[in-house]
Amino acid sequence: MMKIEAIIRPERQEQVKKALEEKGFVAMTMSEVLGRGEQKGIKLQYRGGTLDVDLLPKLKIEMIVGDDEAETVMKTICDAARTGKFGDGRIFVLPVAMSGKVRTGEVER
Amino acid sequence: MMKIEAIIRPERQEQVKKALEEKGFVAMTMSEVLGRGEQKGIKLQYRGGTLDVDLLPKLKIEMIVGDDEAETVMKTICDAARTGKFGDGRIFVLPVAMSGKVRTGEVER
Amino acid sequence: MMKIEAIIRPERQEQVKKALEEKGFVAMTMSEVLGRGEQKGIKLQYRGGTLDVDLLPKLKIEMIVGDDEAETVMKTICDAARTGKFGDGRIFVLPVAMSGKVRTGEVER
Amino acid sequence: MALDSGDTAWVLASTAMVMLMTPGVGLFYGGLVRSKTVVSMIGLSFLAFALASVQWIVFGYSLAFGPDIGGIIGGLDFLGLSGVGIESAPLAATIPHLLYMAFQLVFAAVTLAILTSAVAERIKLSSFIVLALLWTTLVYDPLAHWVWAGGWLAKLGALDFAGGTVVHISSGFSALALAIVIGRRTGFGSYVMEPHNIPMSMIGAGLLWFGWFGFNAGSALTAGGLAASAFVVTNTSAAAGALAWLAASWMKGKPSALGMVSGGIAGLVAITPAAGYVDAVSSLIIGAAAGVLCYTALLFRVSRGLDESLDAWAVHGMGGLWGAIATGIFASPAVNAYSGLLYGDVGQFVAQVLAAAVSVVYAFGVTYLLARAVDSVMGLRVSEDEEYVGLDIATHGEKAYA
Amino acid sequence: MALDSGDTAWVLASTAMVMLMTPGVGLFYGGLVRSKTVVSMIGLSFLAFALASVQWIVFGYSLAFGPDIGGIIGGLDFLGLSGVGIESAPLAATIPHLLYMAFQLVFAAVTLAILTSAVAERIKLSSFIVLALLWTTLVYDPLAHWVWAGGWLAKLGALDFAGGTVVHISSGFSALALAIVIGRRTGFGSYVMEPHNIPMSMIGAGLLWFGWFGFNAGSALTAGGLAASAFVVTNTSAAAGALAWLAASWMKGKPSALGMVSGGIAGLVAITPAAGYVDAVSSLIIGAAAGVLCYTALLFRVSRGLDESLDAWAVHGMGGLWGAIATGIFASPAVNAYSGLLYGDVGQFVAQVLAAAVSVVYAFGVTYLLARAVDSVMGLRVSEDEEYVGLDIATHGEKAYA
Amino acid sequence: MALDSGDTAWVLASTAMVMLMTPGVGLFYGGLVRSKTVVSMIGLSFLAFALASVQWIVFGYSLAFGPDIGGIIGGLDFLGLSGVGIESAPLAATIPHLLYMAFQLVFAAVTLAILTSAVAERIKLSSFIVLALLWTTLVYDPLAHWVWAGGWLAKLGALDFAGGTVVHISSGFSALALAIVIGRRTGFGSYVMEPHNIPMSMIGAGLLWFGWFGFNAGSALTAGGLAASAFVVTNTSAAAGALAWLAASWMKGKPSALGMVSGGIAGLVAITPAAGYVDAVSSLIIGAAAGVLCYTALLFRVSRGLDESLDAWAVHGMGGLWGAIATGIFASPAVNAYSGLLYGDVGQFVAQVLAAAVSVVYAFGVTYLLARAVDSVMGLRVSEDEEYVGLDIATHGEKAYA
Ligand SMILES: Nc1ncnc2c1ncn2[C@@H]1O[C@H](COP(=O)(O)OP(=O)(O)O)[C@@H](O)[C@H]1O
Ligand SMILES: Nc1ncnc2c1ncn2[C@@H]1O[C@H](COP(=O)(O)OP(=O)(O)O)[C@@H](O)[C@H]1O
Ligand SMILES: Nc1ncnc2c1ncn2[C@@H]1O[C@H](COP(=O)(O)OP(=O)(O)O)[C@@H](O)[C@H]1O
Repeated sequence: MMKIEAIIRPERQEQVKKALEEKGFVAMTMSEVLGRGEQKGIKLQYRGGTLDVDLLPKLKIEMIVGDDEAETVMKTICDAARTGKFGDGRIFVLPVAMSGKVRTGEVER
Repeated sequence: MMKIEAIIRPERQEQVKKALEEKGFVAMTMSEVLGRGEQKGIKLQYRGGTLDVDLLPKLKIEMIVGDDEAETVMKTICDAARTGKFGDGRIFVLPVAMSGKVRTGEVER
Repeated sequence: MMKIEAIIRPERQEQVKKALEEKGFVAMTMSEVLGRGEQKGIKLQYRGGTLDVDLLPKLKIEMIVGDDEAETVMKTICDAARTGKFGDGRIFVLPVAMSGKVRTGEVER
Repeated sequence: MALDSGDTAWVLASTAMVMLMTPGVGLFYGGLVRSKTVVSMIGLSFLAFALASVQWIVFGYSLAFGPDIGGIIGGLDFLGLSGVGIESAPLAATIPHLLYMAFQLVFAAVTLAILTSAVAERIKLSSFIVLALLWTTLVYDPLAHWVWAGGWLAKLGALDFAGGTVVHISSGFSALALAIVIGRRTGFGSYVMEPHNIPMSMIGAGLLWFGWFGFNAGSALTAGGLAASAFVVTNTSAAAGALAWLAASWMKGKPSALGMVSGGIAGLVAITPAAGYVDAVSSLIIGAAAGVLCYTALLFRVSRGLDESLDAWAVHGMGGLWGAIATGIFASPAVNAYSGLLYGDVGQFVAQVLAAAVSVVYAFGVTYLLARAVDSVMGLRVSEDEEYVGLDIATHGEKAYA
Repeated sequence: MALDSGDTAWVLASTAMVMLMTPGVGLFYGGLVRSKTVVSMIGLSFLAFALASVQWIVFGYSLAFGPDIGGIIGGLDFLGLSGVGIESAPLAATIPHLLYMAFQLVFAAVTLAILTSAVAERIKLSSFIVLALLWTTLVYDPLAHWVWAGGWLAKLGALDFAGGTVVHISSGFSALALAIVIGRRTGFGSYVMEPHNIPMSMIGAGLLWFGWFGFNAGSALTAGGLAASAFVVTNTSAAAGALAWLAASWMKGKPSALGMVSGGIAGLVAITPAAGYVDAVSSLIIGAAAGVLCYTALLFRVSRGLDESLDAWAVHGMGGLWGAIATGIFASPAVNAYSGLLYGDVGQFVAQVLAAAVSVVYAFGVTYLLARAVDSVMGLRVSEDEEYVGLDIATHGEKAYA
Repeated sequence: MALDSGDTAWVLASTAMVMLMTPGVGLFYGGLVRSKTVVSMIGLSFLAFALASVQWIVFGYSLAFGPDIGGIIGGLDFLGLSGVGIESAPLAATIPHLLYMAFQLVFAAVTLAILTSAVAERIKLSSFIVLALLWTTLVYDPLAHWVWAGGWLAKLGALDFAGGTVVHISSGFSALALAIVIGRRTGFGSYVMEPHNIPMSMIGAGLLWFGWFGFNAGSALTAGGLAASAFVVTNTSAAAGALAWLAASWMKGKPSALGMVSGGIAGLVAITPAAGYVDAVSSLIIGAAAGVLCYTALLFRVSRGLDESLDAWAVHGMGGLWGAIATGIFASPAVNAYSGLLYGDVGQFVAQVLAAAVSVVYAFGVTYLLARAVDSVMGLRVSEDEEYVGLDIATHGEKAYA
């Protein structure tokens, strides 16, 4: 199994959820985070000066999927989350050793 | 070392904490997340229509434990968090490469 | 690639960010979490009794870095976040299998 | 007697101030529930206000304050406010009848809002609407008539300056009955249901304290010495109640700030029936006792596993009961024409106890029956799933905080 | 005629209450926007209040209420409040002129605050300041003169008790024009922009409801029967509006609690011009109709993809329009000296429609031109990046919640 | 002279409005602290109100307004309000004595609440209670006597319409002393302590602005021209202060919305002593200057690393100082019977400066000693761990937000 961690724009939440659902991926966990990429956020101009607004609000999506599904999920999220502008986000995939279901107690490796 | 990530019902927080403490597991990190499982949350009926309430509040518990402790922790959380109904949650275990303690600077592999 | 997860004191945020920037590490994701270490938080005295305040607010920093950068980042965070008192925090390093950039769609392994 | 512009100005302002108490109750309650039901909770107060406003205009005022029929109920002469105009009010010679009606309206409304404590986080909206209309008609209106409009309790000599029996005993003990019928929130007792926003409750308490000056000092219905006196004892009792509850919670463990503001409300409740009859020193005692008593009642309520969720019973019911009796103890002839036990009038004391007992029994009993009736006809509660998701989304399709 | 202390007391209190409506608007609006612009949104209301306060003192009052010049505008006699003292007000014999001026000031201020709906989350602060000063001078002041200070609409016989045309039509339809010129928020329509804090909006609505008693009953300018009557119909219309919107949203899907309080505001808006002329039963109808109408207008606005973000048009514009016309229908000679259609006076009805139409056209037209002018000279909007980051940080360098 | 119902109505309303300022201060302050101390912060305001309310009833009023003893203090004749009844007040002939007492009570209470700025997030609750009682007795009561009850400063001819010296200088400079004694919050200077909820502070500011009309216009103690005039200059100064602070912060970087509302408060503070003596144009200047001055004072305070945490000194202390002096400059014989420097009366100016200086020295000095005394006897601060965890949990065992 793999764990997908995607950091996307909050305003793309609906599109991403829909795209994933269409491909059959329903289960997910979400949380609000703050982030900045290499660009150090957004530069605002004011009265001659500039102001870096780093740490913009992002949405983090976590999903556990089968090894072979990871790439599909990555691509699906990428496509649905893209606006083409800086700040679109990143997706990371981490290996998972084990997984359990609380309701049933069953464990998968 | 292993990283346990458990997604549980917020209202089971006390039980889970107590159960873990009894087994000697104290250190942990928690955060509020929103999640849905395969069931797509809860279906409400109203006036003929239905409304899917997906993305219900969940509690995420993160714990770093020794390789050999992972299964105990998993089972402990599972047992304490279970209500038997949909939405009870999931537990994932991820491998950890290294770990450090800020106060002392010591690093463990 | 490696994923760094650091749990630090919220009040050290600026120092840590600055220290990392100086070393060239800009991109990161942050979130507010609650945590307790082995000490079970802080013990308060009142009127003869004591009160354990566990689950203190902490800041979680997540960063994806190259394999060879992981130790530098760990050390940088450790040094900048340290106050020397209980509760300074922990840093964990997890292996990353793959990583993607939403804007461009490029994938790195 | 002619209208007086000063008296009218004060009662106009008081009526507006009492109106603000209803959002005040909503905020106080809203802060105490979980974040998934705060919109519902505040919404119930607004809804109570709107329902009572319309009911009162259409027939409620007439039932309560229409010409007395056998000491039991008012006649229908004032239906749709016919005959209620800008002339001098029958029970308040220096202000317009319409204004007297409006002043009474905001009392009816806030009383209904207090009652929502009992059904927090689990009531079915349609059932609340039905129950609310029944309750204000069958519990509030008759009680108001009995006590304030020449009904049989008034004839008995019972005093209730601003609503200890009519407003607080009635809403508090009705809340108790209602809570018993509707049952506990799912999970009550098995996990903690913390207030989600204490500052919100404190804003609510601030608005309540403010509005209460209209409630009590406005009940003088004139802008003069009696209003001033009621104002002073109201504030004093509130302050004493706040300090007393703070101290009591401190002795039990930690000084609770939420307890302090609850104690303020307890002090306000207790002084309500007495506001026009007692002096400042008495109000210190009345308030302090209320703080301790209501805190004890709350602890008792919790220890019994009773989910009268936001303590309308402990604070308004018990505070009102104490206040009604205290009026019979502390009423001072130096303040108004009545004497309590302390000044030798046992009869007054007996009348107070009687009126309070009647209010307790009537409110509890009728509410219990009404609640059972509504429950069996249409169900009082939402489904367990809806309760789990929270009324904000389940009932209103709204999320409090994004 | 001499000053009357009771009348003065009531108008003093009313002026303070109306002042509180401006933070009320700020909170109502602030809860509806995203958390990244809430400081800006509430700030705009405070700013509107401050700007209007200064403008009014310096020359606004004079333009609006100075000696009539050809029915069009007031003379400059009252510049810097010269000649405005503690003697009896020209248009309100029993209160000081200064107080009358202050009462009018808070009206001008809250009207400007309502207008901020149209520019939520995207206005450039400097441009807002310029536009606000132009608008209050060129739209509000003349309209106030025409309707309330012996201007040509008054001479036509149009009634507007507390500001249906001057306050609500003018701010509502101006908001529409302004929203069209400034354009939609980035992303509007492509993703949902949920209210970030509904309880905050409900606090705002509570303060508005409270303050509105000062607005409408204060507009009697005396503490007597007319104020009482205005008070009663104000509350009744609000309650009816709240219930009607709740019911309407229920029929469409779920009963909206935010809708209920919006309906309350709609009812308050609609009764505003009529408050001194209609009876309670009429106000039930006026309010209920306003609830349904404004809800429908909101749905229409959304369906047209129009980003008049916080519905000043739907609620104030359409509610005010309905209220102005309703005054011409329901005005009752039993309440005041005027008759509406129902009581046989077609002329009154025609005058109302005419005045409403003129207000709509004037407010929309002039605002459209002003907005275009300011936009081309200095730009109305912030940059897209600033909008994305949110005005709180981008404009003010402040974060609402830490 | 007989009681007047209009005057009484206005002072009743004013008293209630001023009461609301205390939760207003609580919310304003509560929004500025970190979320781990907001319950404590708002709680301190409620506690201040309750303590002052009881102290005032029992002996405070007597100390301040009892029969003058040598210009220094009031006699104990009014202990427990004996002799304070519904008859005409000694210092306000047309309202009941009890009401005058209550009006003064809410002033004493809010002054104590302002002081809590200095001890934000670190005070030990028991020490606060002791200090608060000492302070209101030994600082507030004498000052009130000196200035308002025929004490030596009054005899000097110093004017203070609504409390520039008694309320604002006294609380502001006392806060400075107290902050110096208690010391900085742990971590102050080493990391940013951002306001956790700016909208909450804005709600507080809105309530303050509203209540201030009762504060200043209520201080006329009659409902007539003087109240109207005080009302107008109060609002004008507030508006000017808001715009001035906004502009000043803009020049330094970005226009601060929190600054704007703080500027409003600064304007309100500064006009307080002058409210009954100056005209609207002067109030524009007084307010604008206050906005800039208080902002500068705040920057100075920060630059000195002084943790007078919520700027009672910068806003109330310095604003009050400026207002007291400004009264001696701008007092106009056209408004009231007094002339300032501008109208040729140097003596008045000197009296103002003297009274202000005395107040500064007395408040600072006595508070410093009291704070040192309480600190050495029982400790002013909580432990470092408690401070780190936050007073809400550490002191009250409560969490603001769940
Ligand atoms: N190396 C990284 N480690 C952790 N999080 C990252 C990393 N790079 C990007 N992110 C997250 O992804 C978000 C979007 O990144 P990116 O699209 O690169 O942003 P930007 O265009 O602002 O540089 C960031 O705000 C951050 O939360
Ligand atoms: N595959 C997954 N990936 C990430 N999170 C998951 C996954 N499956 C479940 N979760 C998390 O666990 C929670 C509970 O899941 P589950 O018990 O399956 O819920 P449900 O009964 O509602 O389907 C979800 O709300 C979600 O947060
Ligand atoms: N084993 C662990 N697993 C997960 N999180 C941990 C673990 N140990 C520590 N933490 C996190 O790091 C934070 C600081 O830990 P530490 O410095 O050990 O705290 P303390 O001194 O309070 O014991 C904790 O609050 C918790 O969030």
